[in-house]
Amino acid sequence: MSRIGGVGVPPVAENLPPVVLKNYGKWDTHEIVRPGVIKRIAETGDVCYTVRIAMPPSRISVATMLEICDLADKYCGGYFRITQRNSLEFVDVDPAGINELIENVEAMGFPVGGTRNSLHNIIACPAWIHCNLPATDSPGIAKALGDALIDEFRNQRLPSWLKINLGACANIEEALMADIGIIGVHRDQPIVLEESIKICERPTVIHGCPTYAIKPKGEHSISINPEKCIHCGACTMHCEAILTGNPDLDGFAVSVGGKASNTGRGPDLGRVVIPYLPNNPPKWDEAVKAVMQIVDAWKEGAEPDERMREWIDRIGWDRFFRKAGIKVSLKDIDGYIYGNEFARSDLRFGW
Amino acid sequence: MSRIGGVGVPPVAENLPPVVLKNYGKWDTHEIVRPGVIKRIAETGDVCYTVRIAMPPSRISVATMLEICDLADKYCGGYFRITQRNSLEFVDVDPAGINELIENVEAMGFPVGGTRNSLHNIIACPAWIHCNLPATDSPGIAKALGDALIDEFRNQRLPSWLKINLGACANIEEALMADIGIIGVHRDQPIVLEESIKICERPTVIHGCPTYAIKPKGEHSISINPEKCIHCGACTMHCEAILTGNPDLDGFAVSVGGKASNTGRGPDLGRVVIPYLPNNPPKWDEAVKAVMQIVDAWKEGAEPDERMREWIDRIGWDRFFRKAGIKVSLKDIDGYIYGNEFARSDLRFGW
Amino acid sequence: WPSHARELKRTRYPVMMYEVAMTEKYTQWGHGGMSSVPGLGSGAIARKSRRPDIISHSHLVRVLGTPGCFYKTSSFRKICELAEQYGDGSLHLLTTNSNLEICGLMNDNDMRGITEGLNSLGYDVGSAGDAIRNIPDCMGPALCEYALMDTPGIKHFMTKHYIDDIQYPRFPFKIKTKMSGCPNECGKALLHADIGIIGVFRDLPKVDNERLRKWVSQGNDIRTVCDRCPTDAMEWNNADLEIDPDRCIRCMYCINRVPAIKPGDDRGVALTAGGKMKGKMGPMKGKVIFPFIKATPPDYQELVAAYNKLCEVYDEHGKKKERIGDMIQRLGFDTFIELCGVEPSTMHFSSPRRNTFYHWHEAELGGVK
Amino acid sequence: WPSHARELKRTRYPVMMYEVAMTEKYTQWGHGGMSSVPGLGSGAIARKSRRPDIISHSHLVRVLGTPGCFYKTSSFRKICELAEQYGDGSLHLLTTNSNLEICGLMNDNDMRGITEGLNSLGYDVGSAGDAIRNIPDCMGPALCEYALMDTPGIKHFMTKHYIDDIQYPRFPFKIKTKMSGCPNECGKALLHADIGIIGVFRDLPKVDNERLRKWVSQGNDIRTVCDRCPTDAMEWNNADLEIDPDRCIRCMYCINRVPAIKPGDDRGVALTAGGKMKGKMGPMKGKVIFPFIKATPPDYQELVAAYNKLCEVYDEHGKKKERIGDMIQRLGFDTFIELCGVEPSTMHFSSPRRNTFYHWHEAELGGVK
Ligand code: SRM
Ligand code: SRM
Ligand code: SRM
Ligand code: SRM
Ligand code: SF4
Ligand code: SF4
Ligand code: SF4
Ligand code: SF4
Ligand code: SF4
Ligand code: SF4
Ligand code: SF4
Ligand code: SF4
Repeated sequence: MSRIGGVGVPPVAENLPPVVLKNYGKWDTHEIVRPGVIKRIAETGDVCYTVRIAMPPSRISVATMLEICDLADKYCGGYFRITQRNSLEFVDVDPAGINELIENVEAMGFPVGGTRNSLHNIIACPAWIHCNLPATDSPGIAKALGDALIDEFRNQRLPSWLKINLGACANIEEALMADIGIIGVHRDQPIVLEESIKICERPTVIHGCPTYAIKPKGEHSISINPEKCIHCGACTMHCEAILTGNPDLDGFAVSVGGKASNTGRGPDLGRVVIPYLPNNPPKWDEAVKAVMQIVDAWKEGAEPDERMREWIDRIGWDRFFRKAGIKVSLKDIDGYIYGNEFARSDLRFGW
Repeated sequence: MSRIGGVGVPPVAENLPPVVLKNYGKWDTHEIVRPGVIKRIAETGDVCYTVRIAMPPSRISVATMLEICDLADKYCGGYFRITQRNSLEFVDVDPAGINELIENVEAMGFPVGGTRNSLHNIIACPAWIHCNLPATDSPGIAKALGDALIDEFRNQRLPSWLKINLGACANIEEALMADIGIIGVHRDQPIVLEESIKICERPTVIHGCPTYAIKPKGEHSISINPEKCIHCGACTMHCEAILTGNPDLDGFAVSVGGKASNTGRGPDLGRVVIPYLPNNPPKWDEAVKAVMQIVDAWKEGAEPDERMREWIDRIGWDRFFRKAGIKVSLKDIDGYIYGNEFARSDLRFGW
Repeated sequence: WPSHARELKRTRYPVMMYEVAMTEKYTQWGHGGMSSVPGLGSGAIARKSRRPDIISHSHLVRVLGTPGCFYKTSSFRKICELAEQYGDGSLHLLTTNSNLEICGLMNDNDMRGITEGLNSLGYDVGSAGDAIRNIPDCMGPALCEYALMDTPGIKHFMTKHYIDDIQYPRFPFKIKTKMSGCPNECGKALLHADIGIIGVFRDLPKVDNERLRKWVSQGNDIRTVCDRCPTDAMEWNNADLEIDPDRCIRCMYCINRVPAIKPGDDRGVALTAGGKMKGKMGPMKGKVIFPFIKATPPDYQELVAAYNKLCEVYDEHGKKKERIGDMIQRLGFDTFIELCGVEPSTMHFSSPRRNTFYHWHEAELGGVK
Repeated sequence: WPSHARELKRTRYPVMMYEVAMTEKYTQWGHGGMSSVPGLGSGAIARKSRRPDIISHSHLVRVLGTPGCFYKTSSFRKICELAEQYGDGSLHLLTTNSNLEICGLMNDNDMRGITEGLNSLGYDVGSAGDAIRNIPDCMGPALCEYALMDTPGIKHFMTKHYIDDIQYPRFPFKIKTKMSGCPNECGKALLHADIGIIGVFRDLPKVDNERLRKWVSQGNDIRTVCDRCPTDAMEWNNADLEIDPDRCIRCMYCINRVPAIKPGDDRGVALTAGGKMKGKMGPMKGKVIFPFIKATPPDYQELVAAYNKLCEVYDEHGKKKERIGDMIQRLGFDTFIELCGVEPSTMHFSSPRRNTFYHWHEAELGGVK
């Protein structure tokens, strides 16, 4: 076979619009002309308009992308980019055509917005669309949340940015990186298919278990200690003959307060505040309700420019749970490895 | 043998001066009349003066205590108390006699002060006076530091309270409870006296080692893995035949920023900033120099009412090390159990 | 600064032992540790010497400190007599756990003799070994305006109530209990006691605005106090002070600074567990287990029940020479809360968990398999 | 909100698989995972089905995202053609690691065919298995005024430089590398990349006071910005803005809010390690290893040296399926810093250690035994 690969990625310049290439590293400032539309001004005086749209969770069709390419060709010389949150941005849009472009994409069902103090694009993993490990359906919930919050995407009237991420199992926990996160939670104990078990790499499965719940059994098989298993799914990753997931038990947890930037109180991972809610497609009422409760409490309580986490740090977790109307459960208390560091070691109670 | 013990402690009232008994729970406010002298005023209008003196580290003679009793009889109806920092307070001193009392105790060599924004009494363990585990001599260093800082005990001109605690080995670490702490540090590997080893409780010794450095050896003995030992001394506690300590290697570490109260940023343990300094009796120059550097930096940088830790939290550790003139060492980086939580996970650098 | 060396010279303590240590840079004392007064399970520290040529050994007895650590000279002089009679005339006054140690005893009879002497004065010994140790308390209501609980009263009650556990070691390792009358924590209870008992209040600080206006008019500075409130909860409009119930965390600061601000009336105690300085995992802060319970004389039911619960869980789950804090880390803090039968609350964490690594018991799953 | 279901219906994706999942509340897909394009060690995800009656399997190929994730329609249309020809016409655009996944491939030939097609367009595949994964970058200097490093440039350089490690897995577990051009962290590099590369500056933010005055006179609010500076480092006297070098922590906030304030000129990159979301010990933040190094084209020597060092230490000390973060926890962060040969600094900790539990090597003791 002739060697393939070894190519890498196209040169930086290849996919950049001329104005971007010309002003590379020379940008001076930007304005948000309207939600979703950013005007960037370079030291040279050149300007570059970008128009941002929300994207469907996890999958898009070639057909649709070709329509988007048509729009890009028509309104911005054929350049777009995908953001770090998987929004799509038309780059270097001709100011004259901006409104028309917006009408067209909106007509296609793609809302324009997601800049600054708005709900930004929602990140979701494939889950039921293509994965074997999901405990819930990220795309389904993402769509439900997007519908419920679409006005917040089109407007910039929130206290600060609002980012929502979804991962349908413990693997990705992308959720912990966002102001609000949804994490798939398995609650069953993995089943071992005795007949096919021999094919799996037993040592990897055994030492891959975070709680050492797995013991070798017989020639090829393993046994799982039901008291120790934390349903993380690692074993099922490594062995085809170990299955996890149960329609009646699967569901998701809700986390809040993830933040990556170094402003305010700096970066930190989110915290799990609701350990479990049941799967309820296609409307996902429990997910929508929980998220709305949290968003409303934040809208009501936060100061301008205050991210979810900064608001919580200011008022304290005592009040956050009260204001968001969340009942504390034993599972909110961390007992895992660093658990102790999260235990309360002061008397500064917010009764 | 007839049973002894079972008595408990004398009733609360027995050792209280009448005014204290009468106003028990009725105190309304207090003033510091002068450093070391606190005037407490009760709702009833009654007042109670206390005069506080520093105490010698760890040991005091009956002879001296009897002289102090004489003073108590003469100036305050025969009542005194020992504080939570082991200062001695004459309780309910007749205001008329306060100056005379102060002259007398000062003449006896007991400085009056240690209230509010002053150096408070220094806490030290017995170490070389009576213990077998010390890596340094708490009383010796305490005396040296007290002499160097005695004016700060007699005055209230520091930004806030200054508490200094000393423990001569890892056992007590009382140090971590104080604004500045000194902790004895062994650096040798414990020696095993093969001949007498049989008497020790081997299982306790082995599972008592925090780093699992101890393995059983032969019938009764044990062997210590030199790479794993962290010189904590636990094994020597549990077995007479294991000795630690080496005159040429022993010394002490310096910690800063312990605080128990819930004000400001709340309670937290101190942090070790200097992992090792050599023992140098009787002047203990290294200890005095290190402590003075830290105190001076704090005096210069802190806002009024700002404890050591609050000052450090405000300026950040980057600047603390610079201002205190302390060089960072690999041992300042925590690798022990919670180490990860103390690693830097932000880019908020104070260059 | 008062000199320990000078003090030792005024006693029969073998000063040579200390002087040689100074020149050798090494202690001259040998193995020792928690020991017991004959007839008791605890109460003494035995200490051997490495220099039999100077002295063979020297023991000490731990006398439980008085409530609030108050002493009247009449009884203290008697204690001194005993120290002269049985010991070398040196005292450790006080230890960091508020015991009074009488040092330089040479044999069992002396230890027993001194204990009998102390008992007859109404004093007692104990607090060594794997027992409940002496229970230090701040002066509390005896002298302090901030006291939210009767620390000396409770010290007296607890010592009597638990005297057998103080004098007869029976736990996996020592249990140090410390008390502070309020969150100012003069007793340093939370940070390094196996069990901490601290006075707390739940309602807001009480502001006497009239008194406050007077205080301000006397030239006192309320603004700075407001600025230094950690949660920015204080609003002063030059006439009245408002404390925001949504912000105040009862840290005590304003109360400490302003006579016109007093702690609230809804008072109780918080129990913490797991603080310690060494053990296997090193220094650990205590953790809030019972955020608010009532401490009501004469029998302090709720307090005793909670305290017993902590001791029971430790007794049952602690391994030999494992401090409570290390046990909690081994079991998991969530498990420990469950074992204590406490209703989980936000008061139990500085932040909720950072992962979904929790175990679901079958019972929680409504029978689904 | 844009619907994924609608999109799937516009492709040859077996929609039944998703619809059944919705009614059964359970995925219909079977085992799968990191797989490889024939002739390559990596680049694909194989996926079996639990419903052979609907579809037997369905693989996908991971196309490495472009620098800054910019696309021009001319080449993107060609990629679409390949997706139509070889796949089911559905795309994952983009993954959270900025790959473009072409989905619905049925066999090895298709995977190989599509890869050849992509190669001929100058695109490539990879980023699966225990390899260096695709290296996402923020748009950086291409569109952003804050960029402190050339993220797209470095993405292009690194991808070429490490292409073999991206296409041929050889590490204990995956290595995810993410880049942000500045501490605003649009790339979320520190929090959850095994290796994070973030642009930083060491001197102070630059204030153009004239421009600032103009900005303020236009009715912009500098006071609030000063108030929200996390370290209170900004002093505005209505004419000039002073930034206190003893307080500023280069958090970017004022720069983000005020056009007249720009990042300083002493620029470089920080390398972090150990961020991840799962692994054995669960979610962990990345840790600063190299606080400041230079990233200088064309060969980025310092950056490559530091990056190699991290990979080497991982390669040598990591256990199978152990993420870098878990390895660091196992080895101890201090040990890891030592292994990386980095000079310890305050930039390495949020706080110094809380115990004296450190080991002294014989070498450190000057020969004394
Ligand atoms: C396009 C994008 C970078 C890319 O290469 O794709 C981007 C673009 C910009 N970011 Fe960002 N950020 C982008 C993802 C992020 C992320 C990552 C994420 O959201 O998953 C973060 C970290 C989020 C977090 O902290 O959790 C991020 C944190 C920031 C911040 C810091 C915000 C803060 O909390 O302090 C700024 C500074 C600011 O404007 O306040 C910023 C500023 C900006 C600016 C203003 C930079 C500039 O001068 O152009 C850009 C427009 C902001 C806006 O959307 O209104 N960008 N930005 C990403 C757009 C994502 C999207 O589609 O919505
Ligand atoms: C006598 C004593 C209690 C006892 O039962 O023995 C005591 C007495 C008082 N303390 Fe205390 N504290 C005493 C040890 C402590 C300790 C423990 C220690 O120092 O080891 C602490 C915790 C220290 C820490 O946080 O690290 C302590 C933290 C406080 C605080 C909180 C300080 C802060 O940082 O916010 C206050 C409130 C205040 O006055 O600001 C306080 C307030 C007070 C007041 C004003 C209470 C009152 O109304 O009488 C007393 C006089 C203070 C003074 O010394 O100027 N006391 N106080 C202890 C005297 C120790 C000594 O000899 O110096
Ligand atoms: C006298 C005293 C130091 C002082 O001057 O204050 C002291 C003295 C000794 N301690 Fe302690 N500890 C003393 C307070 C402390 C404290 C501080 C406190 O209680 O507030 C601690 C740290 C807090 C804690 O408990 O974690 C402390 C942690 C230890 C340890 C470590 C226990 C552990 O967690 O591993 C040991 C070793 C042991 O018990 O196995 C120890 C052992 C010892 C021994 C008995 C060592 C021995 O067996 O040779 C020391 C006897 C010295 C002597 O012969 O005079 N001492 N010891 C304190 C007596 C308190 C009391 O009245 O009971
Ligand atoms: C497509 C994607 C989700 C998405 O829509 O964004 C994804 C999809 C899968 N991830 Fe992931 N991961 C994806 C980003 C992530 C992230 C987020 C990120 O990279 O920013 C994480 C958390 C960050 C991290 O790495 O810790 C993540 C942590 C995992 C893990 C956990 C690894 C571990 O630490 O234990 C696994 C399991 C494994 O690799 O053993 C995993 C495994 C998988 C597998 C391959 C599961 C499998 O083998 O069946 C999923 C394939 C789904 C499918 O068939 O479509 N995925 N995965 C992302 C592809 C990124 C890429 O282009 O390479
Ligand atoms: S997060 Fe879990 S469910 Fe979602 S794609 Fe990754 S592995 Fe599959
Ligand atoms: S699911 Fe996770 S915890 Fe449970 S057995 Fe498998 S690997 Fe272990
Ligand atoms: S701290 Fe160490 S040296 Fe000091 S008395 Fe306690 S055990 Fe002995
Ligand atoms: S000194 Fe401590 S670490 Fe070293 S062997 Fe003894 S118990 Fe273990
Ligand atoms: S802890 Fe509180 S009550 Fe006790 S003395 Fe200190 S301030 Fe007073
Ligand atoms: S108690 Fe503390 S938090 Fe509450 S108002 Fe007073 S200073 Fe503020
Ligand atoms: S990380 Fe910094 S440089 Fe990159 S896009 Fe975000 S703001 Fe711009
Ligand atoms: S960069 Fe951050 S810390 Fe520095 S002055 Fe600006 S806002 Fe303040």
